[in-house]
Amino acid sequence: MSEPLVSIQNLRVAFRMEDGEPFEAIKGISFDIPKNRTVALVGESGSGKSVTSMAILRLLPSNAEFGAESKILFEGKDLLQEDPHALRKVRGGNIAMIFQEPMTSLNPVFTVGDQIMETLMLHMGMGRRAARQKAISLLTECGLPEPERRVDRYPHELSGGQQQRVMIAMAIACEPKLLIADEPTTALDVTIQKQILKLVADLQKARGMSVLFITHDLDVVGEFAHEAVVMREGEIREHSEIRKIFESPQDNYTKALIKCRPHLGRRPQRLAVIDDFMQGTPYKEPPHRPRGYSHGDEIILDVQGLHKTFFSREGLFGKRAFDAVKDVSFKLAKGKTLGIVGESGSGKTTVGLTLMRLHEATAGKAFFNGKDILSMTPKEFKAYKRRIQIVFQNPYASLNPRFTVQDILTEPMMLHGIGSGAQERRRLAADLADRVGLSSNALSKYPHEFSGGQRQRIAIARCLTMKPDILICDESVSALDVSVQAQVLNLLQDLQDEFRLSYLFISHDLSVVKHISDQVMVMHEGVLVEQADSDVIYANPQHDYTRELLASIPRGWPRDSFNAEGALAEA
Amino acid sequence: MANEKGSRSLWALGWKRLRKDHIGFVSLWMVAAFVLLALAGALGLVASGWRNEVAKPYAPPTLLKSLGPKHVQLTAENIDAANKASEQANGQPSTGTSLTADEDPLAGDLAEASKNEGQYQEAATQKAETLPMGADLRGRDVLQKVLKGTSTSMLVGLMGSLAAIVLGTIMGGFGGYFGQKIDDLLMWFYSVFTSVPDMLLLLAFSAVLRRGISTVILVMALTSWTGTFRLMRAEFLKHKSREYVKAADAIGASHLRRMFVHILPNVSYLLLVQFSILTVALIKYEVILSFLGFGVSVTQISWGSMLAEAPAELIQGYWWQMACVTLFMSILVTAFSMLTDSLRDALDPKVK
Amino acid sequence: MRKGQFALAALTAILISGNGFAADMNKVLHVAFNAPETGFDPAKISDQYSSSIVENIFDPLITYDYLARPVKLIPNTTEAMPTISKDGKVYTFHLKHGIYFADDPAFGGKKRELVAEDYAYSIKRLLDPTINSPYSFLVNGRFVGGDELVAKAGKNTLDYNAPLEGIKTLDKYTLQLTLKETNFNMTYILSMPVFGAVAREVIEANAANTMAHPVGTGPYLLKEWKPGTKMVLEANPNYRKDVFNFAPSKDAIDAGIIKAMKGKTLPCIGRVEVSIIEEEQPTWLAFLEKQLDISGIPQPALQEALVIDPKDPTKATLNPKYAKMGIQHQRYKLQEVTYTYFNMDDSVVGGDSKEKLALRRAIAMAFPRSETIAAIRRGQAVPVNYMIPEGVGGHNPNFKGAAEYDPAKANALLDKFGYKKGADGWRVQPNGKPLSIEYATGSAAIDKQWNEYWQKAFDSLKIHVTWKVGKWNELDKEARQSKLQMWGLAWGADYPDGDNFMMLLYGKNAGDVNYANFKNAEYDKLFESSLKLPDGPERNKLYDQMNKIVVAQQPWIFGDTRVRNTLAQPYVKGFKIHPIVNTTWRYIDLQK
Amino acid sequence: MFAYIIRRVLQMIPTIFGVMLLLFILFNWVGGDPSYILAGKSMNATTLANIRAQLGLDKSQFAQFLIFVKQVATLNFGISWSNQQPVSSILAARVGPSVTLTGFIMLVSTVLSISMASLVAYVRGSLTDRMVTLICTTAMSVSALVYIIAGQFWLAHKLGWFPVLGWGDSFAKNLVTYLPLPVLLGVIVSLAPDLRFYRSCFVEEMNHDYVRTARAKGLSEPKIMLKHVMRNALIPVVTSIMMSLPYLLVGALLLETFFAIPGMGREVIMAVDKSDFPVIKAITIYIAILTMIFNLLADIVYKLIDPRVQLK
Repeated sequence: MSEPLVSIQNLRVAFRMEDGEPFEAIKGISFDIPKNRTVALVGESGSGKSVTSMAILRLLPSNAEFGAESKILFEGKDLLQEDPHALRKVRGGNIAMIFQEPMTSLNPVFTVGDQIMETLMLHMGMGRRAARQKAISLLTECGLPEPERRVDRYPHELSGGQQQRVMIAMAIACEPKLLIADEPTTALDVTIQKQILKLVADLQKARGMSVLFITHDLDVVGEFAHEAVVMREGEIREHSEIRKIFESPQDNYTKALIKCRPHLGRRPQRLAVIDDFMQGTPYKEPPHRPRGYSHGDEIILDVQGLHKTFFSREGLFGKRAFDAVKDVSFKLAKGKTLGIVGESGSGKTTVGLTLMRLHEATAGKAFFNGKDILSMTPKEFKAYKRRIQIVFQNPYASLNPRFTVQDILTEPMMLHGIGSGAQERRRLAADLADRVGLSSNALSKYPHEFSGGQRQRIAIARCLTMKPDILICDESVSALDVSVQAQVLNLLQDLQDEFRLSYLFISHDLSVVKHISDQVMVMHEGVLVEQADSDVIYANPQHDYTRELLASIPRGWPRDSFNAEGALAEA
Repeated sequence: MANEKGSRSLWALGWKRLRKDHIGFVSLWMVAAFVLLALAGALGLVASGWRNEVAKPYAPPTLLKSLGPKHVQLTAENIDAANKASEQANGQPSTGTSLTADEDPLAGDLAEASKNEGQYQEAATQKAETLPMGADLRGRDVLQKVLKGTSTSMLVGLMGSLAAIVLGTIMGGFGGYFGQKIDDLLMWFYSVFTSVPDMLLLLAFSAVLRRGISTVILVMALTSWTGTFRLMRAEFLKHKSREYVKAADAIGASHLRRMFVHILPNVSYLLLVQFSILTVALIKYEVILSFLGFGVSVTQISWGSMLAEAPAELIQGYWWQMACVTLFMSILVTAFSMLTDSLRDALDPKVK
Repeated sequence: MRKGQFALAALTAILISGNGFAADMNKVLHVAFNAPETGFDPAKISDQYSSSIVENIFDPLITYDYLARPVKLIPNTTEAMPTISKDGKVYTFHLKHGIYFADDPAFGGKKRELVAEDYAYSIKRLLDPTINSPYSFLVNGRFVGGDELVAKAGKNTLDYNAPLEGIKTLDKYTLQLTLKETNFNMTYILSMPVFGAVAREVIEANAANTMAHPVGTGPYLLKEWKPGTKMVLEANPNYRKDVFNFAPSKDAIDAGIIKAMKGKTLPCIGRVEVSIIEEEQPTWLAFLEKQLDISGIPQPALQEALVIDPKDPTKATLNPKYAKMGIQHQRYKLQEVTYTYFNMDDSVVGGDSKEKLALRRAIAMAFPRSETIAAIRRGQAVPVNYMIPEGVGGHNPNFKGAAEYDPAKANALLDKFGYKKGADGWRVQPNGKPLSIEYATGSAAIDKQWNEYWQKAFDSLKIHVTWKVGKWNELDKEARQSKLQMWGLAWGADYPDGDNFMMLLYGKNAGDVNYANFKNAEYDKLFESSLKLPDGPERNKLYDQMNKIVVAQQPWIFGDTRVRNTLAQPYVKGFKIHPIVNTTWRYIDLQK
Repeated sequence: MFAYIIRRVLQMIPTIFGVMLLLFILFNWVGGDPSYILAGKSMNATTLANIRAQLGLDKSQFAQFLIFVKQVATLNFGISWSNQQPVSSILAARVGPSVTLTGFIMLVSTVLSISMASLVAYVRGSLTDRMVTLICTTAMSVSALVYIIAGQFWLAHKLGWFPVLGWGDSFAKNLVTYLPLPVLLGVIVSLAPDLRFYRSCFVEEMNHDYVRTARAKGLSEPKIMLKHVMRNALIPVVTSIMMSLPYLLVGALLLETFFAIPGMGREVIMAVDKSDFPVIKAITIYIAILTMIFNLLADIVYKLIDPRVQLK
C-alpha cells in the first residue's frame, strides 16, 4: 500500500475538567487513513470516536489538550503543529467534514447557496457567479431535487435529508482529499439514511477521496466501508478490513458489538450483552424464540378507528387541520407485544400518547377490558391510568432531575394508594429497583448520576410500581447504545415473561421491533399500512412502503444492497 | 461519573460548582455578610440609634476633615439668642406669650404642670465635632444611617423581588401550563401592564397607598412581576411537554402536582437567578422611588432616602453621605451581580 | 360707536408719538421658575408663576412704586390715584389717553386703545360663573348689583352688556366702581395682576383658549409658550412711553439704581426667557454658570452663598467670593406667615374643651421651631408671633403669640390632663382610647426634612404620629372637607393689609381659607368690626384681641416668615426686589 | 403576512381596552381632584361645582368612560385640565426633546455596546473580557441618580466642560451645546447593562454548531465572528432594541429633570402631580399603542433577519 493520506500517531486527547482534573478521552491511538478508501470509526458513546474526528481538524473545544508525542500527519505535515493560517487552508479545502445534526450545523440565517458558495469563494477563489453555478452543480451531484430553486432556500426550509445533502455538497465543494463524516445519518429516518449512505459511497468512488466515517452502528458501515476501527473508552480494540470485522472478529468487544444488535435474520431468546463476551468464556447463542399472536390470545386492548387531528392557526381566522392518526384499529393481546414501526411523522407516537390520554383522541374507541377508556371522564380514567403505563424515548428527559430514584418510584404508589405507608412504599421501591437490576444504593441517588441504560431501568421500574397491564414503550431503547439496548430489551422480555405484561412497542428501528414483537403494524403518514405477525411481515411484506422500509435497513455483512461492487473493490 | 462520589442533587452539584468559582464564592460571602448586616439591622442589633443626633450638623468624616467645607453651622441656640434680642428690642415678653394669666385658659394648668416638668428634663448631650463617616443635616451618624439603610434597602429589594417572583411565577405558571383561555386572560393582563409606562403605574400605585416599606415593596411587586411572568410562562410551556411531566401525567399526578412538584423545582434555578437580578434592580429602583418622593417614611431610612438628600448636600459641599451610600451600594450590588452570574453558570443543568 | 372709536384710535396713534419703544432686542434676560405655570388669562390664574408673567403683559389701574419702601401705590394707566367718595364706597378712575394694546388679529389690523370699558369688562369677568376665577372671592358680594347679576347668570355666562351699577364707565376714559360696603383695601386689590385689562375682542376671538392668548397693554407680550417648560416675553412695541422716574427711598442701593436707570425709557430689556427648573441643584449651578441672570438662593445653597452671622442670621451677607465677582445680593422678609393648623372639628385634636386645648398647646410647645429655622431655613427666617407679618398693615411687633418651646412642660401638661402613657410607653387619650395623630404632608425632599422635626416633637411627647402623604390637590380637597387633622401651610399676602391674614380664621371662611375650621363667635365679631375700620390704632386693638383668642385657643401653631435672598449677576442694572410685585424685569437693564 | 398583521392589529383592541380600564380605575380612584387645583387659593362650593361640571367630573363613571372611549377612538384627548392647552400640542412640544435625548443615548450606547460586546465576546475568557465584565458590573452598581448629580456637579460646574443645563430651539445648538453631557451620562448608565447583555448574546451564539461548521470550512475567526455569529446574535439584539424604542417617548425622567430638558418624562410627573387626566390618558394610550406597534414591528424585523421565524 502506498503512503497513507492521514496518519494518526499516538494521539492522546485530554479535557481539562471544571475541577481542573484532566479527563483523558483518547488514550494514545494510532491508525492510518489510506488514500481512496473509506475507514469507519465505530464505537459506542464515550469511545472517543467523535473526539478523534474533531482532533484531525483541531475543532475540539479550548479545554482539550493533545499529548506531547501525538501527531496527525496529513500528506506528511503534522496538523497539530500547523499555524492557524495553514490549518485554515486544510480545513474545508483538503479535509472537509459533515456532522450529525445538519439542522444546527448549517447557519440558519444564510441560504444554503450562500453557505456553499462561501467555501468555494474562500478556497477556490471563485467569483459569486461562478460559485453559484458550481453550488448548483454540486447540489445536483448530491441529489438535491430542484437545485436551482433550493439553492436560495434557507436550511429550515429543507428536510433533514436534504439538509444533509447540502452539508455534503458543501464538504465536497473544494475537492477534499478526505471527507470526515461524523454520524451523518443518525438523526435521519432509515429510508433517508440509506440514500445518504449511498451518496457518500458514490461520491467517494467517483472522486477518489478518502472517507472517515464515524458511527455507533456497525451495520451501517458494513455496507460500504473498506476498513473499520473499533474503539472503546478511548482505545482502539480492533482495526481491520471490514470483511474480517464481520466474519472473523478478533476482539471480544467487536464480537459483542456484532452480536448484541438485534438482527432481522435471527431472534434469540435473549440478546447477547457485552459481559457475555468480556468474561473470556466463549459465547453460545441461546435458542430461537418463536413469536406471533395465537388464536386463544386474550385481547386486552381493542382499538377501533382511532383518529387524532391537530389544529394550527392559519390566515386571518382560519385553522389548519393536520391528521396525525387516521382511522387506526388494532388489538393488543395479553402477554404479547405489538410493535408499531414507522418513520418520523408517521403518527406512531401519537397513537401511544392518545391511548394514554396524554392527548385527547379526536375519534375512535379503545376498549380496555371491555371499557372504552377514551370516552371516560378524567375521573373515571384515573383508576385505569395505572394499568396502562409508558416508557419514553429519552431516559434523560423522562425522569424528573430534581427527584431521587426513591421519590420517582414511590410517587406513583403514593398517588394511587399502593402500599400502606411510606415505609412499605420504600421497601417496594427497593424491591423493584433490585428487580430491574439497579444496585441497592441507587434509591438515594438522582437521575443524572446514572447512565442512559440505568435511567431507562428506573423509568421501567416506575411503571412497574403500579403493576400495569399494558406498557407502551415509545422508542424506549432508541437512544441507547447497542450494548445497553440489548440489556434493556432483555429486561423488557424478562418482565413480560414474569408479569405477562402486554407491550405496545413503538420504534423506528425495524430490527428491534422484529426482535421483540409478536405482531407488527407499519404506519405511514398517520395511516396503518400493514399489520401482521412479525415473522410474516418481514418475510413477506405486502405493502410497497413496508418493502421500501425493509429494504432500507442496513444489513451489515454480508452486504447485499447497493454496494455489492464495493465489496469487490476489496478483493 | 459521579457515582463513586456519592449521591448529589443538582442543587448540591451547583453548590459544588459555585465553590469552585472564586469570584462567585467571594461574592456569595459578601452578599451573606450584607444579609447578616441587614438582619442585625432589622432586629435592632446594629445601628438602632441611627436617629440620635450625636454630632453637630454636617460634622465631617474624621479622617477627611479637611475635605469638608467650612460653613458656619447654626444651632437652635443661635436662633433663640437672635430672636430674644429682637424680642427685647420690640418689647415682647422674654418668656411665655403676650397673654396675661386670665387671658390664657391654660395658665393655671401650665403653672401647675411646670412643677412636674423636672422628670422630663433631658441633659444636653455633647455633640461630636467629627464622625467616622461624617454626619447629616441633623447631626445623625452617616455610618449608622447607612448600616440601617442597608437593612431597609435589602429588605425592600429582597421582599419586593420575592413578591414579584411569586406573583409572576403563579401567573406565568398557570398561563404557560394550562394555555388556552387562562393563558389568553393572563396574557391580556400582561400586555396591559407592559403597555402602560412603568412610571405611571408607579405614580398611580404610590398615590393609593400609604408611605412606608410595605408600600414600596408592594409597588415594586406590582410593577415588576411581568418579567418573571414572561419567563415562567415560557418555561412552563416548555416543560409541560417534556417527557418527565408527561410521565407524571401518566402516573396520575394532578395538574397542580405537575406544576408545583414537578415543573417548579426544575425551573427554580431560573427563579433564583431572576430573583437576584430583580433584587439588584429593585435596590436601585428604590433610589429613584425615594428621589421622586415615594420612598420610606420619616422613621425609616433607606439608601434611596439617603441619596435623595444628596443633590441638596452636594451643592453645599457635603459629599460624604452620597459617597458612603454609593460605596455600600456598589459593594453589595457588584457582589450580587457577580453572584448572579456565577449562579447562572453553576445552576444551569445543561452545564454538567 | 365702536367703529368711531377705532378710527379715533388709529388717528391718535399717528398723532402722538407716545410710543417710545426703546427696548434693545439683543438684551435677553434669563430667569427660571421652580414650578410650572398654568396660563395667562388674568381671570383664571392664581399661582405666583403665572402671575409673574401676567403682570408683565397686562396693566392694572394702579401699581406699586418700584423703589418706595414701605410699598406705595401709584397710578398706572390712570392719570392719578382714584378719587374716593367720602363714605369710601365710590371709586372713580380717569384713564390716560393713548395707551394701546399689543397688536392682535382680533383688532383687525388696527391700533386698539385702552378704554374704561376694558377695565369694566375685565372686572366683570372675575364675577362670571363660567370663568370660575380663583380670585372671585375678591369681587363677589362687593359691587353694587354684582350679586344680582351673577345670580341671574346662574351657570351661564354673565351678561356683560347688562348695566351694572357697581362697575360702570362714565365716559370713554372714566371708570366708576361702587362698593356695597366700605373697603379700605380696594386700591390694593385693584393693583393685583388679575385686575389687568383684557380686550373683549381678543377674549371672544380666543374663547376656547384664553390661557394661551394674553394680549394686554403692558411692557411685554408673550412671544412663545411651551407649557411647563419655557416662556419667552418680548418687549411690546405698542407699549406707552414710560420713563424710569422713581424717587429714591431710604434704602442705600436706590442711589445706584437711579444713577443707572434714571431717564431710561422702559422696558430696556427686549427679551425675557423664562425656563422651568424644578430641582435646586441645577438652578443654583445654572446661576453660577451665568446661565441665569437673576435667581433666588435655593435653601441648600444658602450656606455656600452667604456668610451667616450666628448672632444675627437674618442679616446675612454675600459670600466674599461671590461679592468679589460683583454678584448683587438682596434680602427681604416675605409678607407671609407659615403655620400648622389643627382641624378644630376633629374629634382628637379639635374642640374647645380644656383637654383638647392642652393637647394642642403641648404639641405647639414641643415643636423645635428654632432648630428648624437653624437647620432648614439656615437662619433665613424669623418666627411668627402675630397673624399678620411685618410689612403688612396691622402687624404688631410687640406681640408674642408663639407658644414657648418647652417639651418638658408640655409633657407635664399632658400628664395633668390625663393623657397617660400606656404599657408601651406611648400616650393614650384621657378617655383611654389610643392616641395617634395624622399629619398631612407633601412628598418632596423638603417636606421630609420638616417631618423629621415633627416626628421629633411628637416623639418627645410620646404621641404616635402617622403621615398622610399626598399631592397638594388631594390634601387640599380633604382639608376643605375637614378630613385632615394637622397640616402645615403658608399664606402670602395678596395685598399688604392685615385683613388678608385675619380672614384666615374667620368662622364663615371655614371649609375655604379657614382650613382650621376655627369658629369662635368672639373672633368673628371682632373680625366683622375690623372690616369697617381703616388701618390704624383702633383696628390694631381689635387685631390684638383676635390674636389673643388665637393664641389661647391654639388652632394654629405659628411657624416662621422667610427671608428671601435673591442674587443678580453683576451686569443686571437697576435691580431691586419688590415685596409685592413678583418681577422687576421692566425696570432693569443689562450691561454686559 | 398581511393576515398576520391584521390579526395582530385586531388583538390590540382588547389590550387597549384593558389599558383604558386600568388607567380609568387607577386615576378615578386615586387620581386626586383637579378641580381643587383650578379653584386656587380660595373657593366656594358653587365654583367647585362649576369647575367639576366643566371638566365633566359630575357625569357618571360610565359616561366618563364612554367619553374616554370616544377620545381614544378619535385620538383626540381634548384640552389639558391644568393649563387648558390642547393635549396634542402639549405632547407635540414634549416629544421632540425626549426623542432627541433618548434617541442619542440609545444610538451611542447601542453602537458602542454592540461593537465592544463583539470584541469582548471574541476574546471571551481572557483577562480583557473579565476586566470589562468586572468594570461593567461595578459601573452598573452605582445608581443613575448618583451619576447624574455627580456628573452635573463635577463635569459641568467644577470642571466647566459642559453647560450645567439648558435646552434650545435649534437642533444643532442642542446637539452641540446641551446634549453632550446628558447623553454622556445616559450612555454611562445604559452602556454597562447593554454591553453585558449583548456579550452574552454573542457568546451564546458562538457555542452553536454552525460555528463549528464554519471553522471546519476554513473560515478565519474574525470572519466567523463578523459574518456568521453577528448575523445570528443580532436577532436578540435587534429585538431588544425594537422593544425599547417606545421608551424613546417616555424619555429619561431624571436627566430631563436635572438638565431642564422639556421632555415627556417631566410632563408625566407634572400631569400626575396636577391630576391632569387628559394628558395622562393621552400619554398612556399613545405609549400603549406605540408599544404594541413596536412589538409587532419587532416581530416583523425578527422575521426579516431570522428566516426561520414564521409569523402566525
